[in-house]
Amino acid sequence: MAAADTAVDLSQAMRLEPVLPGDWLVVAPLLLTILGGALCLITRKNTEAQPKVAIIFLTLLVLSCAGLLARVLDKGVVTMVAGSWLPPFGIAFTADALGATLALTSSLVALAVAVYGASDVDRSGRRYGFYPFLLLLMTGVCGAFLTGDIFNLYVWFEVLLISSFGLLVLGNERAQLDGAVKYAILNIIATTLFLIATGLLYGIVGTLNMADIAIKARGIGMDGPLTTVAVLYFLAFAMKAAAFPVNFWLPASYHTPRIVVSAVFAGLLTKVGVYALLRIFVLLMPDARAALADLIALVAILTMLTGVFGALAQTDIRRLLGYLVISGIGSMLAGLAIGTTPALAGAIFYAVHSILVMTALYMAAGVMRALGGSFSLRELGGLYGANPAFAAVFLMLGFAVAGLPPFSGFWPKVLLVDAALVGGHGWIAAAILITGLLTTIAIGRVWVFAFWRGGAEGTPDGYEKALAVPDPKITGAGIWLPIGLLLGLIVLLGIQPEFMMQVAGRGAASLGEPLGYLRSVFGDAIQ
Amino acid sequence: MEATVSVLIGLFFAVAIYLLMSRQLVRILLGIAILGNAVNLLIFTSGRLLREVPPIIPEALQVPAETIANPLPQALILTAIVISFSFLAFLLVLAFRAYQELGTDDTNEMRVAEPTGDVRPPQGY
Amino acid sequence: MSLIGSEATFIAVLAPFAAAIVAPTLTRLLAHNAAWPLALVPAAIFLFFAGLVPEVAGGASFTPAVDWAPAYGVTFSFFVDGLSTLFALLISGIGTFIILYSGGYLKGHPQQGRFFSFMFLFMGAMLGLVLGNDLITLFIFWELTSITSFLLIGFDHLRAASRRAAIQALVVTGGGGLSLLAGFLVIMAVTGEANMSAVLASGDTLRDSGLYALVLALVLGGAFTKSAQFPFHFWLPNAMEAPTPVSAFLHSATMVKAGVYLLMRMHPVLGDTALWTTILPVFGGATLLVGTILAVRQTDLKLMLAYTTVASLGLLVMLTGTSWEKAIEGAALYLLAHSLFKGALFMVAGTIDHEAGTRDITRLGGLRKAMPITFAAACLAALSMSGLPPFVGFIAKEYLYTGIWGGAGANYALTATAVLGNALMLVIAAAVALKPFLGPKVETPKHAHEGPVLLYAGPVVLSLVGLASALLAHDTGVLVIGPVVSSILGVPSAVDVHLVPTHIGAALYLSLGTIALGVVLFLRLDALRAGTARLLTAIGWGPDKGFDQVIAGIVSFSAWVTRTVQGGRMEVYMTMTFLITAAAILVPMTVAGTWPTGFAMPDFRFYEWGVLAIAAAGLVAVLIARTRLTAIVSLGIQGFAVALIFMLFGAPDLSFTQFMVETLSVVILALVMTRLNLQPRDHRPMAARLCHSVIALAIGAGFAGLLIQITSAPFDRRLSDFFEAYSRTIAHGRNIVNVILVDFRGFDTLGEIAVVMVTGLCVLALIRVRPKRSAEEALDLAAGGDALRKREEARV
Amino acid sequence: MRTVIFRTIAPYLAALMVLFSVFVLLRGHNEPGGGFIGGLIAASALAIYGIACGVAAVRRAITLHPMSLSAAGLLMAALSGLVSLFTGQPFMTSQWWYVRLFGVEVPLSTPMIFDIGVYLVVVGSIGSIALALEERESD
Repeated sequence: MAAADTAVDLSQAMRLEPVLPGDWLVVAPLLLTILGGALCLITRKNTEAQPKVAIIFLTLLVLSCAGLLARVLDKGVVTMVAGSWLPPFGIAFTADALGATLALTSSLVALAVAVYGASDVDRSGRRYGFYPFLLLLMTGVCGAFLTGDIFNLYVWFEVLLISSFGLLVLGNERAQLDGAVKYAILNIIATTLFLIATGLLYGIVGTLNMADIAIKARGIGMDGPLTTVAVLYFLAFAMKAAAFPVNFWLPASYHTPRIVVSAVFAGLLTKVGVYALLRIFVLLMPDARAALADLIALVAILTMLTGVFGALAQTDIRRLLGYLVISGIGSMLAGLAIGTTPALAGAIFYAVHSILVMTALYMAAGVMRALGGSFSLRELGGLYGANPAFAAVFLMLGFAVAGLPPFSGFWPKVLLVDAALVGGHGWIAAAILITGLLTTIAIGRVWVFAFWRGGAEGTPDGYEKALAVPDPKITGAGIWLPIGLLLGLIVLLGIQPEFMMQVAGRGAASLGEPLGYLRSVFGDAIQ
Repeated sequence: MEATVSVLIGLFFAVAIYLLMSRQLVRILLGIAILGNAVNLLIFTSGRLLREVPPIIPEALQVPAETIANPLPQALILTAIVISFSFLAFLLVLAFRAYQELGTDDTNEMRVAEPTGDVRPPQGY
Repeated sequence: MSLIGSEATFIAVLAPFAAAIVAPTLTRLLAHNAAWPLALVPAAIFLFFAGLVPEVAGGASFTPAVDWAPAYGVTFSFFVDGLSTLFALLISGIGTFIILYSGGYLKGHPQQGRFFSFMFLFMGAMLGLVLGNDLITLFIFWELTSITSFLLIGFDHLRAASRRAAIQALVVTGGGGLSLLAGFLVIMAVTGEANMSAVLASGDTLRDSGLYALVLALVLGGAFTKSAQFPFHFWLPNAMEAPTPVSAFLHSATMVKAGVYLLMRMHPVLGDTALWTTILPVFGGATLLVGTILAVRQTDLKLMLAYTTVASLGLLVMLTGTSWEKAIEGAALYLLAHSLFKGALFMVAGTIDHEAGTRDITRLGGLRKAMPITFAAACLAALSMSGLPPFVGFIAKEYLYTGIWGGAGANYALTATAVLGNALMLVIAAAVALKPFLGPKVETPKHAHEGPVLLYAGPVVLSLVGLASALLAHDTGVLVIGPVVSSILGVPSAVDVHLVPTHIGAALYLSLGTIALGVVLFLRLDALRAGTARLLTAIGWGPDKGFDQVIAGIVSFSAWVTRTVQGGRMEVYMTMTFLITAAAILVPMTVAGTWPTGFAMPDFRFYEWGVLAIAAAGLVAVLIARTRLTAIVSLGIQGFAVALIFMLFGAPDLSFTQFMVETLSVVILALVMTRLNLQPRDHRPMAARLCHSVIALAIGAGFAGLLIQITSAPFDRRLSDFFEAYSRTIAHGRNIVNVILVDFRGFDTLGEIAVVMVTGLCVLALIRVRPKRSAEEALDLAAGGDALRKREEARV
Repeated sequence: MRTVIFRTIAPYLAALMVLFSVFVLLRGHNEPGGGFIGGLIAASALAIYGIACGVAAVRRAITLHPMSLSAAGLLMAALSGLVSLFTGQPFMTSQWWYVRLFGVEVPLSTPMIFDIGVYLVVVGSIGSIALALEERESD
């Protein structure tokens, strides 16, 4: 039994150099969320303690992601191989600037959502798993951003998906169940396509490690079945990212759960799909990206436009915001279609912006409902008079999502339009700008109907309806703190974009010129 | 060998997808169940087939003596089976609850989240 | 950043933003008197820029800069030269009096503090716009002016007209802004420069570039919308819904001139081409005529002034568009004159409205006794507007006529346009300045009397400055106009301005002709108004109406698109998804030519064939099952067949698990499906079935073909070889699959058990949580439940 | 279903199945078996017991809520990977200890703890699902 007596050269199989404690930051996000999630589940009947446990773990998560990003910026790509097994045999967790940035942004959003949820989620919601779902959702999200193994990516996608199911059905309202059916089935099809593509890819290249695939796929080139596999990946992730024309699940479901759930969904879920597209098509299969560039551009433009048209067509704010999520996905895909480093940096910056702003907007929609008693643009009105400070917050968020300065949405838009023009993609630039204008109109309409107008539809001109005094819960710090945190970041990114630009640039560079990534996984011997 | 199984897998996919395009939740769920099997077989075949030699090292040896079935796809499928089983269980209960609450299992009649004719945006200022 | 010298520009630009922050608090403390301390801010800024005038007049320019986003090459930088200094002086100078005026005009308004804030935000944005050197910085301030003007126009937000005007301004100027952004980015790409000062030094690079036409179109898109050129002029009169201080500041003196500023600024690198000298005069001239004609039609004081503002902007664009030196001198003078008289007249109109309660010219008259100071200011400003001596408006007119008539050859069309436009402007000026004050006293809604000093300070000072700058014509020319013209032309040029025409020439005759025509038309104003009214009624449509139609159209189109792509029917979603999936597999396979060519008959043993046959039979049985039980059993059969396949090909663990999972699936299915009914027949119509079958078979065939293709290629077993070599030697396990699961790839398993755990919780959440139902919903459900029971009974 | 014979046999059958599941779990590292399969067998045992004797009886028998069991399993699996933090090795690097129990050398290892975690998660979750569904059946 004792196998140690047979002489085996361990160095052929395992990475033996001692691991620095700092390297643990790569897996810390997962461990923290799994441990936190399990603890929350064990204590789920103590509904008072749950938010506290979750907020503590999510704060630790934010800190560890921040530490990870600092380390990546300082030392370059960081890798930890699970079980010490040499890549590509074991599972490598590899954090580059892209993954670390998105993980940090997501964890900030999750923390904001947890705080918001402490005021918003009722006892039954807590007891039946709001916080465990949220924490495990973050396991999935962080795992997806940080893993360096494509099958492992699939697993984290599933963790994220099942947790989102839990959040989506929490409450069991009729609309929720209806939305959940469509959401669940279509998303399962998407992840199944992902799994199929991964199985086939394994059949072709015989490996699952991303860095290894990147090397092998460059060797094979876009030939034979690999093209089909690439298209399958594109379809699967486009579905996850809610790109047109496979975005059916998003408008069917995002407006149905409680608002704090919509907020976290809008911030995180689709971006994981975008992240996977960036990872697969720039790092792993750049030839496939080049071959599919026109298709991606078309999808990007149509996604932007159908998204914003959808937003203009809505009466319910939550559904309107859902369509804005879709429209934003189009902008990120535009960066992928252009494919140059500045364009990818624009897409990454946009992803960070979109995570922050969409979550904040859904939270704001929750406040609108609390103040005005409805989500419908026909029934809302008078919010400007009722709470000018909140009106200002909403307007800033609205301008941010429309890409107006000086908010976070402006810079990625400039980067993307610039990259499109320089790269000779005039149509993409035009689509981004037109989408910006249409988004401005959509937000302007919300502002006019819900805020400036005196009351619900049919309120006489010049007359202001007195609104009912809102539930004291929504005026508490538990609501304003998370919104304030996100708004602060949005304004900060708008006024001081330098840090984010550098980080996004680093992320884009590590995708496009993967030497640092490969060396981090396989050691300095590569090339 | 792989080719014949591939054709069977094609049949699995075709049946699963035909069922998935149905309006009835029950048929959709049956489709999901079959789809899971189809994918598992696809991964299995993708790692190449080999008859009857399980990837277990005999007691007496340190490494397998003969060529054995590819263990990695098996491990991946084990993971995938459990995941797809979990999802199927969830979907079954979801379908059941949806049926309870919405009173139908016809997806065309499930129009609570997206009611018919709801796209009437307000005009004016 | 030092406190003196050009570096202090930063402070000057940021000061209004600081003032915006303190304004609400200050207003809470001092009420409307907060205007006095607040006005010190723009006054100080004015003095700062006034201090720079001598140096700038000497030909100096400053480009203070700090890094902003060096990763993208963006600096926060300003460009102080003749042109930007004049604009900065106008903004801060007029701004000072506007702030005072706002104090009086909105006295007692509950949101006066907020109003001050918005005004200061706008002021800062406008200063940044005219001073911005870095193109991105400039653009940001450009958009900020759109945003702040949106807030200001909609200030009176309970009225639909205000809201509409605000949206209109945001959409038109915001849309133009996006065009400008694209233009700037192309300019940066072509010239490789990020700063306006550097772009201006790039000579003919832009003009010679193949992208010149694109750049020009994009920049004009920004300038024309901001400066309300025909056919984008409609938003400006509608913006008069804003409180009068806003109209006086934004929509006459400053913001609307941003477009003109941009054209003048970029003239050295974009101007003087065939395109430029064609497009600008045509649009400018058209705007001049449309603006004046529409102005005549109006009876509302503010609207009359608003339309003449449109006209004046047209005139400025027309003059800039000629690229003739003399005409540009005229433009510079007219720019100064217009800002002064139009600001003053708007404030006068506001004062009348404020004090008399109406600004309808037909309901006003005889106010000269009640409001003597306002009357005097109105007269002075109107004289300047009419182009009469000794006002700066007169000098401007002299120069512009000289420019057009005597430029590179007489241009009759432009001259005629200018004369007619100016004559009509004289008519409006006379109407605005004389009608309300002269004639018999008319009863007004409020008892009119002179306003407080806060209200008349602005008109008085501005109109006096209009007079003074004409009387000190030489200094005006040396200190202000010369540097501005140098900036516009891009070469140093001295302008000798004098009040008294140096020679009797065409310009003087044209001036006299304009005045004569104007007087004649003024005397027939009522007939003229009726005439234009008839004309416009006959046309019956304008861009303003068009805007509503466009917005409504966009919304309706959006609704149509959304209905089409997101119809709410799951069946359609699924069919579309799989249609796309089929295309995603088949198209690349066909294009890459990777369909397998041959098919070798395998050497299967009979029991292997048997297992495959069972699987196929199970599948078909599921497909045609008519009852729940058959369906569940058939599902089980295909599942067990899969387990057998795993067993046959050396995967006992998998087989074992598949058996367990399949059994449990069937059990859960049975537990759950007893309540779900399986329709005995496939409900789909034949066409749908056919279509779905084709899609399903296509995908099936695609995957099969792909798999055959892939498995026929050699395989890299590197990973498995590694696992086989080290499974026992290092990881101490003989079952390689299990070692992979718990050690080599344990991370997958960790994720997987997380899925399993969450599933358990999800199911609990689904089953245990009971929704709070509204009475209506409960009723609906009860009815649905009844229907359901009836259906069940009928089947039995 | 609840015949007297079934109700009498079920507890024994369930106990036997749980025992068998533990056996399958423990031998998994060397022979076909492991945490998943073991967990599934044990969950089936709970389900059978529940069908025969009622859900309440099962809940009493396992004292802990099955979801807590599941969470504990996940916690255990994750923590087993953390052991290597103290040896300066990467996450999930296996650690082996050979303990002499009654004269027999018993190998203990972190992969084994991990596998037990897997087992607990599967038992807890699948068991919880089955029990929850059975409860619905009975009301």
